Amino acid sequence: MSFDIRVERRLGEARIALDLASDGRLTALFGPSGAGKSSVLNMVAGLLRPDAGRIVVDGVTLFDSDTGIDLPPERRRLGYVFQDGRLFPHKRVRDNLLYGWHLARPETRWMSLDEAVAFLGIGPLLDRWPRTLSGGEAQRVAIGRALLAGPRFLLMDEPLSSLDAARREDIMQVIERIRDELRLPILYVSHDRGEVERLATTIARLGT
Amino acid sequence: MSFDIRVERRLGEARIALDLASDGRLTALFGPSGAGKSSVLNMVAGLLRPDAGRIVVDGVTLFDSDTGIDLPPERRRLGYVFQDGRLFPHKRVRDNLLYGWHLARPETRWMSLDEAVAFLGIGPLLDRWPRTLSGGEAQRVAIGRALLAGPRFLLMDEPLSSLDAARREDIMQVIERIRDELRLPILYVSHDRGEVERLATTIARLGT
Amino acid sequence: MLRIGTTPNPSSEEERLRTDMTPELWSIILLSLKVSGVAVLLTMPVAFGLAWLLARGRFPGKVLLDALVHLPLVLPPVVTGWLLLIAFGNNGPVGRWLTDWFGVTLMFRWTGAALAAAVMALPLMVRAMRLSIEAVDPKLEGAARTLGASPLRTFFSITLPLATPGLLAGAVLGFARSIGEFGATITFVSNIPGETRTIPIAIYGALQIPGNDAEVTKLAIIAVLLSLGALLISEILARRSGLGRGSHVL
Amino acid sequence: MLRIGTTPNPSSEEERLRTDMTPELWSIILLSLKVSGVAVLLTMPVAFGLAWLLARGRFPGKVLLDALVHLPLVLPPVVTGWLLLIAFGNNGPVGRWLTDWFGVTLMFRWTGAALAAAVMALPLMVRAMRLSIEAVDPKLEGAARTLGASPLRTFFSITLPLATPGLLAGAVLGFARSIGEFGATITFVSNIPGETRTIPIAIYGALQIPGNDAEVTKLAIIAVLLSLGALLISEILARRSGLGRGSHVL
Amino acid sequence: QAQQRGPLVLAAASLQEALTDAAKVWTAKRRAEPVLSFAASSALARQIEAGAPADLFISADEGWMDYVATKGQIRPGTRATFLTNRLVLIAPAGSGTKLVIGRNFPLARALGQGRLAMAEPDAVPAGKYGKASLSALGVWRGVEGRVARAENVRAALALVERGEAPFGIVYATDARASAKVRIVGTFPATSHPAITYPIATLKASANTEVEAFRRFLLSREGKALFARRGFAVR
Ligand SMILES: Nc1ncnc2c1ncn2[C@@H]1O[C@H](COP(=O)(O)OP(=O)(O)OP(=O)(O)O)[C@@H](O)[C@H]1O
Ligand SMILES: Nc1ncnc2c1ncn2[C@@H]1O[C@H](COP(=O)(O)OP(=O)(O)OP(=O)(O)O)[C@@H](O)[C@H]1O
Ligand SMILES: [Mg+2]
Ligand SMILES: [Mg+2]
Repeated sequence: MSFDIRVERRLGEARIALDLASDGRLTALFGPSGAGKSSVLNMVAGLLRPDAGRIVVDGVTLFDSDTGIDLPPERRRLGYVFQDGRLFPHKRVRDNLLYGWHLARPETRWMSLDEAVAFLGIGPLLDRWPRTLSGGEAQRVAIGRALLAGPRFLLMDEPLSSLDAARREDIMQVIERIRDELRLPILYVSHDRGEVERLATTIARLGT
Repeated sequence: MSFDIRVERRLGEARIALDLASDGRLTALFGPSGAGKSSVLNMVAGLLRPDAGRIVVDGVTLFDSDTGIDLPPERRRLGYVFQDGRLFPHKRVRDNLLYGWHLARPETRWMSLDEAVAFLGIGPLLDRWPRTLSGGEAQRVAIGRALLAGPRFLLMDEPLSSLDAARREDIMQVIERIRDELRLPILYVSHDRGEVERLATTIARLGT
Repeated sequence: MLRIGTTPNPSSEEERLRTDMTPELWSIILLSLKVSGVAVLLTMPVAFGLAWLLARGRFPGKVLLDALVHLPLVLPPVVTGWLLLIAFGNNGPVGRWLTDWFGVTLMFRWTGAALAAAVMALPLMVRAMRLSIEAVDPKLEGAARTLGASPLRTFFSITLPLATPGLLAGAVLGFARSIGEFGATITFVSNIPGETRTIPIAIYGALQIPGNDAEVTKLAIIAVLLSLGALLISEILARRSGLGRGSHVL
Repeated sequence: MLRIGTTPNPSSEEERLRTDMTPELWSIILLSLKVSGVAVLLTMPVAFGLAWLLARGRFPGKVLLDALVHLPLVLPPVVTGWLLLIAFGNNGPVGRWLTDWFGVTLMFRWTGAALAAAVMALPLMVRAMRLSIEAVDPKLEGAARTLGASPLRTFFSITLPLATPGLLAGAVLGFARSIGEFGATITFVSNIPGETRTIPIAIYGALQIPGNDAEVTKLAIIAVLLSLGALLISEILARRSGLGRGSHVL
Repeated sequence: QAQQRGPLVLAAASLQEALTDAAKVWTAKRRAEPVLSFAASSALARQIEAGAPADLFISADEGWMDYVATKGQIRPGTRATFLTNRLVLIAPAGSGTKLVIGRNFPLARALGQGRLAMAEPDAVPAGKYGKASLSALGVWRGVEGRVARAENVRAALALVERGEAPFGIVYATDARASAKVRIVGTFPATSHPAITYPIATLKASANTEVEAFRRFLLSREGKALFARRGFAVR
């Protein structure tokens, strides 16, 4: 089972609940705006605590309100591409990319800086400050940063939303390879039918 | 002529240049990530000063480096949906929406709060703080804020990128009506072929 | 001289403390509040203007202005008081001008004490406000402009409220500093009961009398309570402002 | 006692100023730099810890801690010095303990002057740092955690550097305040040449001698120049940190 | 003997010039240089109480010396009073006012709307003497409300020097040292308690030089140095 997630959580007036058991390598999380997709990803990442439930990824229990298990984010070994980038503004692009890479144990890394730079096409940006990047450039750096941390599974929140078709194609090919060759579980949020149909092996719906 | 734009500007090592004369009501600006689309919009909005050039929208000269014309943003009467939202964090959703509305002269307003709230589906959000909104919710509020200012023309930078299909459809219909009934010039950035094909009357390319 | 109680030989220490909350003591507290309150209120706009200039302005001599603002911090308070005396005394250039044109005298008046407190509080207020202004995202100001707001309106509707944390911090720091102000005040406007005898100056008087520690302690506790009040008010205002944690949007 | 020139009756004022840059004056300047430098360096981590607690902590008695930090601002410096004397004097509880266990004496030593300066600078440093910490987006800290950083590493690699503006502002304010510190210092560690006679205390000495304005002016100018230097260094560091305007991303 | 560390002397700020002279002369005799720390008597007395490692204390009034004595901090038999001072009424150098100090002299009228600058009359020694004197002369009640209570004598002097106060009460030694003020008159010595400066060796002192230095200050030669700065000696 790649993702075995049963969570519920109140946020203001919203109540987010998901019951998902997926064997597919790439599980697309689908649902209208405000349904709680980002919140679910945050719960899987350990950034938002579910009110109750259980989160198991690839056999490892990350959270279980019954047994009191709640791994801190840094021990969940994930790669999270946030909906809103979240690059570190005080680090140049290179140091943003290498932040998780330096923290990962060498044997867990499965991508090098050069590889990431190549397929993301961000070579000329390495010495730039994040604030000078265009929307799509920042998004690509954020993808690179998540992959370089050598994660055991990926959370991607609309990772391709502001990229042009050519870039999108390049990155989708890499995601396919991660899915098929490395066989990492991926939880993927997107509103784009084409993207989901091409990448997803399982589709989960959230909300009405 | 709805948009008559000839600008150039250096940004770091990038050189952004566009020569566009479009009669179409909705002009789609197309180009790869980092080509300079957002920068062009910023120049039309008066937030980024071109090194040289001329910007005329619907017959009104907003900028002309030869004659020294450079209208400040608040006198350009535009509605700008930013790529990155930019909601005012210290104002609730309602006050964000009404910020430009209050500043506009009554006779220039062409949409009411109720209309905007209805087609954007943000009724339940009016009393919320922006930081509690989901990505797509914030995006919709940003669209509403721009339209409510009673602008003479619109700049939209990937306004639908993180919306689900149903929402996207609702909003596209409104954009079509703005285009056809109000006949406002719209400069529209999107990477989505479907969106562009459906909305655009003219397509301009930027970059290689 | 602060042995103000009605009973000169009170039976117990407790009794003494209670009976010592005399009208004279109350007038000292009220005076301190008036001086500090006026100092902070008058300095707020000046400090914010300076903070804005230092945060956003680009002009020659900016570092000099910065240094000038820090001056009252660097100089021993007595020297600041002495400079105030030279400039704002009845025989000083500014002082004479104020008297001739506005009929305002600062010497030996509570207004002079407020000026001294304001000058001493200024650097603290400017720094706090400047930090918050620098943290305001100029992109939000740009967004306001595109929505039709003039630079001035943008300033008042966006920059100023977003700098609320710094405004509050500046006000609290300035108020606390004013409540504690001693050296510049006594040098400039001396110690006139009812006019310039604020809490610290009363404390000073009490400290000069051997064995008068209880008086000192009492006055010090009052000073602390006053600024604790200011602190609480600022915390409440901060919560009301809606600018909590993570107020960054998208 | 600051009539230090080698020529007792200098021919001109200019000459006097020049010849007055004597070894004794230099030693006062160096002492001021040492005391203020040590005070700021030692207080930085303490102030940052307190600022972090106040900005991010949720615990009962937070307002009380806040008030405690503001104490040296609210109390007249003489009272702070007196409290230091009671606690850290050779007969004070902390003072005796420090001597017995570490062989450290603060009374009448430059270390005591540094402690006084540190205590007086603390509230200013904490406030500035707190403002910057509160402005750090917790989402960035969350992002660091998902990339494998422990809370401690997150703190040092994300929170701390992002709070650089506050750190620098705190350091500058603290340094300026330390350079100008007088009341608490002279009350706590007296006026010992070479140990505790910093610039403000030398100014006090000079002020005691009528007609000695030139000496006072000279010392004041030196104090101002020192903190102007600190200001310039902080501006340069601020620019280097890469945290300029509009450092918000996406 | 010159290798011995000089004694640490805590002295009232008003003695700064005279005592510095004395220390120079003492050092010229190839004796260890004394370390001089000048501050308000009240601050110094509290430092002694807190265990200051000092050797000699010279206070500007008997009250703070008594305070130190009752705390058991002075070495028995070492207390002596060796200096006295006079109290004067001053006016800015340029003022032409004439006033003769005596019973019920018209100080209040001379002040008009102006202020009388003096050190804190309820706390600081110079102010206490001034208040006592004015009371004895029967003019205190008339001027009490017009007093500008300064932090110390020097601050009072500055107010008169700047012309912010038309009159001030300071020590004769201070008035003598300032060129910007004029002495209007000297208060009768009988109108106030004697202005005395007590000296005593501190109990905590382990310095072998301290007794020698103390005796030097009390000697004819030492006293002469203080007299040159305007103090009267006993
Ligand atoms: N602090 C909060 N207070 C109140 N409501 C909140 C808060 N945080 C989130 N919500 C609400 O929770 C719901 C789920 O938000 P979430 O960001 O997970 O949505 P989403 O599915 O990612 O939407 P989108 O596709 O628009 O990004 C939204 O309706 C949002 O408004
Ligand atoms: N301050 C700067 N310094 C250096 N380069 C900059 C700066 N600001 C922008 N750029 C560069 O200018 C180019 C144009 O940026 P812009 O944001 O206009 O691109 P865009 O077409 O909107 O891209 P996207 O589709 O990714 O949003 C990018 O290559 C960007 O890296
Ligand atoms: Mg989302
Ligand atoms: Mg863009």
